Amino acid sequence: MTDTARYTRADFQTDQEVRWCPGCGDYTILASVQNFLAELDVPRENHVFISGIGCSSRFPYYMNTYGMHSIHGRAPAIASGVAAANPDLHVWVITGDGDALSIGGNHLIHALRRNINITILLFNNQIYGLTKGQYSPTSEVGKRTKTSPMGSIDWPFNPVSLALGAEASFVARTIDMDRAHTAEILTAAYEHEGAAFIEIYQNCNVFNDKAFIELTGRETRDANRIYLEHGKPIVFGKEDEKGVVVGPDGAQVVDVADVGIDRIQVHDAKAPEPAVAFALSRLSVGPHGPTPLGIFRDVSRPTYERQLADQIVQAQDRQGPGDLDQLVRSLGTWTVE
Amino acid sequence: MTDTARYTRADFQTDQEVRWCPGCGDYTILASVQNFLAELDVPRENHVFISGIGCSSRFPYYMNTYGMHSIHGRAPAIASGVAAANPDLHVWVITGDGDALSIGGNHLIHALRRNINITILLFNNQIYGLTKGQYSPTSEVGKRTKTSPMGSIDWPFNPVSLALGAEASFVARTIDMDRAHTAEILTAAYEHEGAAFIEIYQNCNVFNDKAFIELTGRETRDANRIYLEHGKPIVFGKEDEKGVVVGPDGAQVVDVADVGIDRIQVHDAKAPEPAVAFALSRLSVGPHGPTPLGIFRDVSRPTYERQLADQIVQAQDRQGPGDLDQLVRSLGTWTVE
Amino acid sequence: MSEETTADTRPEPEPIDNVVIRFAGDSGDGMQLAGTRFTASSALFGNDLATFPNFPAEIRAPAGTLAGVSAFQVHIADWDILTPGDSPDCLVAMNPAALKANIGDVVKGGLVIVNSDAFDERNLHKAGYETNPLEDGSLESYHLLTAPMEQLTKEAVQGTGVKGREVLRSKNFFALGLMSWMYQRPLDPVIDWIDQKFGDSPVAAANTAALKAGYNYGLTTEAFHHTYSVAPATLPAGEYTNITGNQSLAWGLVAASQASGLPLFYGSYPITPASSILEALARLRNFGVRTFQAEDEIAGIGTSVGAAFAGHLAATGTSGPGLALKSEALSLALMAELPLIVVDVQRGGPSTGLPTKVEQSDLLFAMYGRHGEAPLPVIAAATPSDAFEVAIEAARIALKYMTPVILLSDGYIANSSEPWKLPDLSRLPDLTVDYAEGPNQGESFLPYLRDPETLARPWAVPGTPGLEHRLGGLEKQDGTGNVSYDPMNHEHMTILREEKIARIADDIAPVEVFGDEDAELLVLGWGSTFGAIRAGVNRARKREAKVAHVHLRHINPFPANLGEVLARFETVLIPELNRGQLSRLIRARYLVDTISQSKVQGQPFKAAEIAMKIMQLLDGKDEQR
Amino acid sequence: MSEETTADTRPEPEPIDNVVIRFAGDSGDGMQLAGTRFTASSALFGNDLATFPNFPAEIRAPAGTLAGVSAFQVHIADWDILTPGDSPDCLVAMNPAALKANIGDVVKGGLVIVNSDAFDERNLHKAGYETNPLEDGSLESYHLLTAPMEQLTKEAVQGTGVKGREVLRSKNFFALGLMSWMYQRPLDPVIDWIDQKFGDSPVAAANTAALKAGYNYGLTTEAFHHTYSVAPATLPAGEYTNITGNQSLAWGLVAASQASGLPLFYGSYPITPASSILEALARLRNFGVRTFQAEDEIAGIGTSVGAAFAGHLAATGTSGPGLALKSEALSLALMAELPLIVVDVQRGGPSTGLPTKVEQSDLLFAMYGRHGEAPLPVIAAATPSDAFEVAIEAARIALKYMTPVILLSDGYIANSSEPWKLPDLSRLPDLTVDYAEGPNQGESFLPYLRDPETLARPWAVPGTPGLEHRLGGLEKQDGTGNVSYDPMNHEHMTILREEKIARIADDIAPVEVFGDEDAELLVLGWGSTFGAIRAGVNRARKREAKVAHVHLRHINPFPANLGEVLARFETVLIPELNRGQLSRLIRARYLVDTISQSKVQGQPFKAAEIAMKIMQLLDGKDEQR
Ligand SMILES: Cc1ncc(C[n+]2csc(CCOP(=O)(O)OP(=O)(O)O)c2C)c(N)n1
Ligand SMILES: Cc1ncc(C[n+]2csc(CCOP(=O)(O)OP(=O)(O)O)c2C)c(N)n1
Ligand code: SF4
Ligand code: SF4
Ligand SMILES: [Mg+2]
Ligand SMILES: [Mg+2]
Repeated sequence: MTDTARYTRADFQTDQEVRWCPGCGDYTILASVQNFLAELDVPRENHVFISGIGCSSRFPYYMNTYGMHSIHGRAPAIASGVAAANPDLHVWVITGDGDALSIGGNHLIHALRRNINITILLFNNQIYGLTKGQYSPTSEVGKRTKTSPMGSIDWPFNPVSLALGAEASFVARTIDMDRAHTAEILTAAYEHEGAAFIEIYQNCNVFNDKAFIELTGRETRDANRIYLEHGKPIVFGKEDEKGVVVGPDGAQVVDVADVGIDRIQVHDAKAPEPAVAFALSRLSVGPHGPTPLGIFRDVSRPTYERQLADQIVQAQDRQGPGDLDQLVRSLGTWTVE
Repeated sequence: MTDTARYTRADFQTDQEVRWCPGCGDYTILASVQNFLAELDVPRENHVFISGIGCSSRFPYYMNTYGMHSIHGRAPAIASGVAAANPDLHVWVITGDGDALSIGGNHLIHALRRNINITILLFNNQIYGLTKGQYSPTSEVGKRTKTSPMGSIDWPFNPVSLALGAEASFVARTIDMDRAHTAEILTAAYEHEGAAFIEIYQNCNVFNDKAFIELTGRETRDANRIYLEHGKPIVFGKEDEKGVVVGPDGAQVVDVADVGIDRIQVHDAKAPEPAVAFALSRLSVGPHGPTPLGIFRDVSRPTYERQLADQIVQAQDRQGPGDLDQLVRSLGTWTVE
Repeated sequence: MSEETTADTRPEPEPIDNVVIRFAGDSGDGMQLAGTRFTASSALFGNDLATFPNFPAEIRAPAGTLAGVSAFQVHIADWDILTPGDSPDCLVAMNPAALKANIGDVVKGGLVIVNSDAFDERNLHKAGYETNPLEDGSLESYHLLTAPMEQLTKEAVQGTGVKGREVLRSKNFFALGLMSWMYQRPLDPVIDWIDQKFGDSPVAAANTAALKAGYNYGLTTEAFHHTYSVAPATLPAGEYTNITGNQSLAWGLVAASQASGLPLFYGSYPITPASSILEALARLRNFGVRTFQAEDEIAGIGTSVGAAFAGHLAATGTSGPGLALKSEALSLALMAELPLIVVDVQRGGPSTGLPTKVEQSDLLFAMYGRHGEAPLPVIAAATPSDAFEVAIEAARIALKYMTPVILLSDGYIANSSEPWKLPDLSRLPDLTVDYAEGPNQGESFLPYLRDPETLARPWAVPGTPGLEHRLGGLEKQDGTGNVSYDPMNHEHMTILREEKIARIADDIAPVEVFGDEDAELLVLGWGSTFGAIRAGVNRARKREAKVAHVHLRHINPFPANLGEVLARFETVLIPELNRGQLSRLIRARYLVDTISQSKVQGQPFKAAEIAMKIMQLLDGKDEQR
Repeated sequence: MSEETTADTRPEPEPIDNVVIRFAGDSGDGMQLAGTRFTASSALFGNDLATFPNFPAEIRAPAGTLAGVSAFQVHIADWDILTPGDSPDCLVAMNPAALKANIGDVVKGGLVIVNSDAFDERNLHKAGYETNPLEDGSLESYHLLTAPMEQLTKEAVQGTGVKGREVLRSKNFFALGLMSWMYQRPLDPVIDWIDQKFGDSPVAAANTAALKAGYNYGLTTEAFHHTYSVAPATLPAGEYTNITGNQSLAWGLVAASQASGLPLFYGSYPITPASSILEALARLRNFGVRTFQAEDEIAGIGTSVGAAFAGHLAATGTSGPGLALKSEALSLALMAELPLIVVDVQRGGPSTGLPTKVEQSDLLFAMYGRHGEAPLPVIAAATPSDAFEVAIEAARIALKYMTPVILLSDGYIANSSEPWKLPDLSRLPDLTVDYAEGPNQGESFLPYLRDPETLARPWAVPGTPGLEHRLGGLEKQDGTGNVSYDPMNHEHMTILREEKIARIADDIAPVEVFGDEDAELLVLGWGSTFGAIRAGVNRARKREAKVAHVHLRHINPFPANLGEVLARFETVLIPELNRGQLSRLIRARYLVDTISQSKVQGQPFKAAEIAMKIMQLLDGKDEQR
C-alpha cells in the first residue's frame, strides 16, 4: 500500500469483455479484488484464480493472472492440486452458493479441514444465477423460484456455521457494496496461511434482487450490520447502542445500556476453538436482522502443502534423494548369468 | 418394550453369514439395532436400511428388513429418495467414516439440512476398513497408515461439529461397547422426526485397534466419558467430580468443587440454536480425554418429506387432482377442422 | 396515435406458401417473447410452424455486443413443414450486433427490418462495424426497411404510466406489431395474452400501445405496403397446441405416471438445456409429482434410485456433464434391476463446451458410458412433440423390463417448438405394473426370480409384508439375489443382463422405410435430425432422386429388422450432429460401410445440406466410396 | 525337534520342468505370505515364475467358511513361462473350506497336501462337507498327503516365547517348510526374510522353528519322500526382481518423473485393486513424489488437473467405479489440453460387481466414457512388468501431445507377479519437456497456438512472468484460447482435438506379428490376456497349427499398420475378458468379421482355453462362420 506500488488495477484486467448483467454485484467484487491485488507487492504471475461454473465463476476470465474456469463445484479440489504442487503460488477460489455449497460442498469442507493454502471467495447471491433462477442451498425457506413454485422446503445452510463446523481456520463474511470492508477482509485472508473462507453477500439484481436490502438499505443497514473486530467489544447500531453477549445459552443481541459495556463480548478471532465464533454465526439466519460481518475466526494451524513439502525434505534427508536404481532393487534381486 | 412384543431379535436376522472380522465392533452394533427393532411395535417391512460401501455398509445384508447395499458415499441421497417417496417407511442409513465423511460428505450435510426423515448411523472407526487400512477423514494427524507412511497431514473432521454446522436437528454420539447407551440413543433418534445423526465409535480391531481405548479401558473410561443428559447438569468422573461450564470462551471442563454445582451447565438438547451443542462438541478432538457422549441436539423442525407431501395435498386442494386433458391444453390450442 | 387497428385502405397482401422469419436483438430486447407471440398468433391462425430459439451465450453480455445477441426463428407455412427453415426470408434486427450476427444467414433478396434508432456510433462500434451498414451500401443485396422503433415506442407509450427505463422495454411489441402487419397476423391473440400476463397494469397498456403502434406504422408507411399472407395449413383435423420438447417430455412423463398408476418422482439438478423439464414438473404437484432438486447430479439420480426402490415411476434428467456424474449410480440401478428413466438433453462439446447449443455427441456415451458390461436401452426423441411419446415408451420399457432406460433428447428439441396434434389421451398404452405381493417360490420370495419372457425380476416395494429383501451393487446370485462371487454365476448374470436388453428388440416397432423402397441410397438418422433429413430427402426426391429414409427411435437394442433393411440398400448415409457415432454402431453391428455426414457447429442440419449430400452421393456414386 | 535342517539321507528328487502350486487356506492363515515367500525362494533359485493371488471376498469372513478362503498360485519352471498356470499340480489346503473351494481345479492325479488338524466336525460343517473327504474316498483320484500341521507347529514353537493365539499363527511357515522340502527350495532366503521382518523377536524364532519343522517333517516322514526339483530357468542374462503389476506401474510413473525431470503428483482415492499404487507411491516422498489422498475420485482427478496446470507430471489412478466419477473432470483436462495419466485397474462387473476379480470390461468405457466428442489415447499393460513401460509410454504421450491418457491395467496384472529383468535405467527415453517461457506470437502468448507436427499447445505454468492465461471447459478459440461460441470454430476445434489423437498413430510402434506370418488365423489381444494367449498360441503351434498372435498396447489410436496386418489373415479371433469390446472397435474401424472369444468369470483365461478355441477354429473353419 505504498505510492510506489508496481501495479495498477488495469494490470489485472484482461482484454475480455466483462459479461455480467448490468448492475450485478459481481462487478463490485471484481473491482475490489483487482484493486487489492494492485496494492500488493506480489508478481502477477504468482496469482492463480480457479473457479467452478456459475455467473461468479467467470471471474478468472477478467483477471490478468493465471486462471482456470473449471467445472461445476470442483474448484476447491483443483485449487488444492495447484497449491499442493507449488506452495509458492497464491491460489484463489472463486465460487457461488450453488457451486460451493450444492454440488461442491464436499470439496469445500475438505479443503477447509486440510487447511490447504487457498483463499476461497464465495459469492453468495442465494440463487442460481447462470441457470436462470432456481433456488440454491442458501435460499430461504418458502422462496418461490422456477423449481420451487410453491416455495422452497429446503432449510438453508449458514455458510459461516458450515465452514466453522468443517474446521476452517479462517472464516469471514463481507458484502459486495462495502468495498472498504471487502478490502480489509481480503487483506487478512491473504495474509492467513492456510485455507481462508470468505462469504461475500452478492446481489443478483436479475433473479434475486434486494436479497441483502436489510444490510444495504439506508434505513436499515446500521441497525443490522454487526462488524466483528478482533479485540473489540461487539457493538453495533447507529450509536453502538446494541451489543452481543455470549453465555451459557449462546450468543444474544442485547441493549448495551441494559447489560453494561463490560458484559459485551470482546471479539476474539484468534480463540483456539471455534465455539464462540460459531455462536456468533447463529445470530442471523441469512441476511435478516442483525447480521455479523467481519472475521469470525483466524487461527494458525500447519498448512497441508507445507507439511507435504516438509515430508519430502525429511524423506530426502533421511533416505537421500530418490535413486531409481536402488528402488527397482528394493524387493531383492537375483542374477542370471 | 412390553412382554408381548411381536418380534424377537431373530426376526431381524437373515440367513446370510455375518462376515466381519471376529472381534469387530460392528457385531455389537448389529445386535444393538436388532434388539432395538425387536422391541418396537413397528412392522418389519416398514424398515429400510440403506448403506454405502465399507465394512459397516454390509449391515443391510444382515437385517431382515428391506435394504440396499448401494454405492460408496451415496446412501444419504438414496435414502432421501426412499423417504421422500414414501414417508410412512422408516429409513435408516448405515455408513462409515470414509463413506459418510470422505466421498459422501456432501450428501450427508444436505440430508441433514433438509431434515429429511432418515436415521443415520455413522460407524466411526477412524480408518478405511474394507480397503484395508488407509487413513480416513477422522484419523488423527500424524497417523501412520498405508497411504500415510510418514504420518497423516490431514486435519480430521469432528463429525458432531460438522453435523451441527450443517443444521442437523438431531445429533448424538455413542460407542459400540456401551449397548445400553446405544439403545437409549437409538430410541431417541427413532422418535425424532427428521434427519437424525448418530456417530458411533466403533472399534476396528484389525486396522485400528484400541482407537477408543481411553473411552473403553477400565482405567480411563470413567474419567473420559461425559454423558450428556437433557435437563441435567453435565458432570462426569467416578464421583461426578468433574463438570462442564459454558461461557464467553466456549465450553470448559472444571472441577465441580472449584465452581460449585450451580455454575455447571445444565444440558439443553432442545435449545433452538446449536451454539451450545457445538461448544460441547469441541470439548474433545477425537476420542481423547474427556469426550461427550449422548444427545447434543434434538429439536423439531418441519421435515422435508412431510412438506413435500403437504404441497401435493395443497396443490390438489387448490387445482384439483391433475387432469391430463387440461394439462396438454394449458398453453392454448387451436382446432383444424 | 389513433386507436384504430384495422383500416380499409389495406393493400392486397401477396400470398406466399411459407416464410422463415428471424427476430434478433440484444438478450435484453425481448426477442424470444416477440418470436413466441408471433408463433402463437400464427398457430391460432392455423399455419403449420416450427421454431428455433437460439441463445448464444450463457450470461447476458453487456448490451449491444455480438455475444449478447439472442434470436428466435419461426417458420410458418400453409403445408406440413419439418424444420424451422434453413435461412430466414426475413430478419428483424433490433441493433447493429443483431444485424451483424445474423445477416449472413438471410437469403439474398430477403427482407431486413431494422430498428434504426439503435444504429448510433456507440452501438456500431460495439458490434464491430466501422461504417454504418444502413448507409454504406453493404446491404444492397437485401430488401432493407428501417423504422425508428425506439422513438416510435416512446411516443406510443406516453400516458400509459410506464416511466424511465421501462419505456423502451415495450419496443419488442412495436416490432411484433410491425411484423404482424407485414405478415397479416391477427393482433387479438397478442392483446389477450398481454392482458392475461400483465393484468390491468401500466405495463400491459404500454405493451398494447406499442404493439398497435407497430402495426399502424406498417399500415400507414408507404415503405411497408408490400405485405404477405400465409394461408392456414391443411393439417390433419384435430386440436393442436404449440409445444417445445422439454415441455412435451415433462408431460410425457406425467402421462406415463397416469398410464402406470404410479406416482412420478423426478430427482434432478439444474443444467442447461435440461432445467426446464424440472421446472415444468415442479409446477405439477397436483398430479402427485414429486420433484427433488438435489445437491448435484449424483444425488439427482441417487434419490431417483431410492424412489424407484420405493415403488415410484422414477426419472432423472440432465445434460452431458451431469450424465457423466450419474454414471456410477446408473450402474447400481442396472445391477439392482430397478426401473428408471434417465433423460439426457444433449448439448455441444466435451466439458462445459457450448452449453446452449445442440449436438448429438452423447450417443456412444449413453451406450458405453459405464464401467463393466453394463448394457442399457437407449432411445431418442425425433421432434419436440415426439418427446411426449418417447417418454412414455421409456417408461414402458423401464417398467416392463425392470431396467434403467436412457432417453436422448437435445438442446434443439428442448427449446424449439412445433404444433402438436393432441393425442387421444384415453388411449394411452396400459403401463400398469404388478408389484410383487407374495412368495414366488414355495414359501419364499426370490427377488431375482425372472419372468421367463422378459427376464424381468419382480418389483417388491418396501412396506410389503413378507417380501423383505436386500438389493445391492455386488454381483448377485440369480434367483436369490444373494451376493455371489461364483465365477460361473457372474458369467451367467452378465449374459443374462445383456440378453434381457437384447430381447427388447422383439418388443418394439420394426423400422419403416420412408420414400423409395427401391432406392440405392438410404439415409439413416436418429434424434433431432429428423426434420432436416426428411425435408432433405423430400427435396432430393422432388429433383427425381431415388432415396429412402429410416429414422431410429430405438438405438439399443436396434429394431429387429434393421439389419435386413440396411442390406437392401447399396449406400447408407448417416447424417449426425457428431463425428459419426451411430455410424460406428452400425458398422460394428452390421459390417456395413456407412457414409457419415457429420456436423458439429452447435447448429441443426439444414435440409439443404442433407439434400446436397444426397445429390452428391447419387451423382458421383462411383467415385465416392 | 532337532536343529538339523539338511540330511544326507535325502532321497533323489524327481526332476520336473515346471509345476503349478496353489496355497489355500483361511484369510487368516497367511497363505499369501507363504506363497510369496515360496516364490521369492524360487526366484532367487533362478526359476522362471508367475504368480496369481486370489482373494475371494472383500471382507474377512468367519474362519472356516468358503467365503473366507484365500489362495495364492505360483507357477515355477525351468523355461520361459507366460502364465501362473491353468490348473495346480499341487494344492496345499489348510482347512476343509480351502480344500472344497480349490480341489476342482487340481489336475487329476495331482498332489493334495492337507492340514489334517483342521478337519474336525465344526470345520467340515462350516465348509459344507457332510462326510470327511480325507476319509470318504472322494479324493481317490488325487495323491493325498496329510500332516497334523497345527499339532506339529505347536510343538515346534514351544520355548520361543510366543503364546496363546499367537502360536498357531506360525502354521503357514510349517506349510512353507514342508513345501520347500517337497520342491527342494532353499530355506535360507526365508529365514533371512524372517530375521529382517521380525528382528530379534519371539515371533521370528517361532516362524523359523515352524519353517524348519515343516521341512524336517518332510525329510523324516516316509509319505513325503517323493520330492521334485525344478532346475533354474535359462532366462536371458541379467539382474531380476519379482514384481507385481501395481508395484511396477508405480515405479514406471516414478521413472517417467525422472525421465521428464518433472515432479510426480498422484491424486487418488483408495479403491480395490488400485489402492496399492497409491500406497507404493506414498512411500516415495524422497523421490519428490506428492501423493494426495483425496476425499473422492472426483477430487483425486481434480487435484491432479490442478497439479498438471502447475507443471507437474500428474497422474490419478482408480478402478471402474472411480473412473465413472472421474469422467467429467477428465473431459475438462481434455478441453484444457493438459497432460494427465489416468490409470484404470479394471475389476469385475458393473456397479460394485466383483471388486477383487479381473475383467477387461472398461475398454469401451475408456474409449467413449465422456460426453461430447472427447477422444483420448488409450493404452494397456500386458503383464506385471510391462506396466512399468506402459506407464512411461503414457507419460510420453501425455507430455508430448498435451493430453490426458488412459492407461488400462486390471486386477490380474495388479496383484500377480513375474520376474522382471531390470532395465538399463540410464537408457530411459528422454521425456524432458519445454515449458513455454515467453511470447510465441510477436509480443503475445497464445496458449492454444499449436505445434504444427503434434498439434500440442504450449504448457505455460503459473509463476512464469508474462504468460498469464486462463484455461477452461467452455469451447475455445483456436490460438487465443478465448471462449468462443462461433459455430465454425467449434467444428474446427472438435476435429482438431480428434486429429491430435489420431496423429499419435504415426508415433507408436507398429504391431508385430508373432508366430506364423502365413497363418490363416490371427489371434488379436490386448492387456492382461497376453500370457494366456501367447501360451495358447504356442501350444497350438506345437500341435502343428498355423497361427499368429498380435497383442495391442495402443488401442486408441490403433497402430498405423493394424488394418493392413488384419487384412492378411482370413480369420481374426479376439479373446477378451469381456463380451467382445475390442472386437466391436475392430469391426467398426476395419469392417473385419472378427470372432470374439469371451470370458467373464472374474478369472484370467487359461492357455488351454485359448489353444482349444484355436484348434476348433482351424478344424471346423468352414462351419464356424
Ligand atoms: C455438472 C454440472 N451440473 C450443472 C451445471 C449447471 N450449472 C451451472 S452454474 C449452476 C449454478 C450456479 O449457481 P451459483 O453457483 O450460485 O452461481 P451464480 O450463477 O449464482 O453466480 C448450475 C446448476 C453445470 N454446469 N455442470
Ligand atoms: C467409488 C468408489 N470408490 C472407492 C471405493 C473403495 N472403498 C470401498 S469402502 C471404502 C472406505 C471404507 O471406509 P469406511 O467408510 O470408513 O468403512 P469401514 O470399512 O471402515 O467400515 C473405499 C475407499 C468404492 N467401493 N467405490
Ligand atoms: S444473473 Fe444475477 S448473478 Fe448472474 S450476472 Fe446477472 S445479476 Fe449477476
Ligand atoms: S477390517 Fe475392521 S471394521 Fe472391517 S470387519 Fe474387520 S475389524 Fe471390522
Ligand atoms: Mg448463486
Ligand atoms: Mg471406517
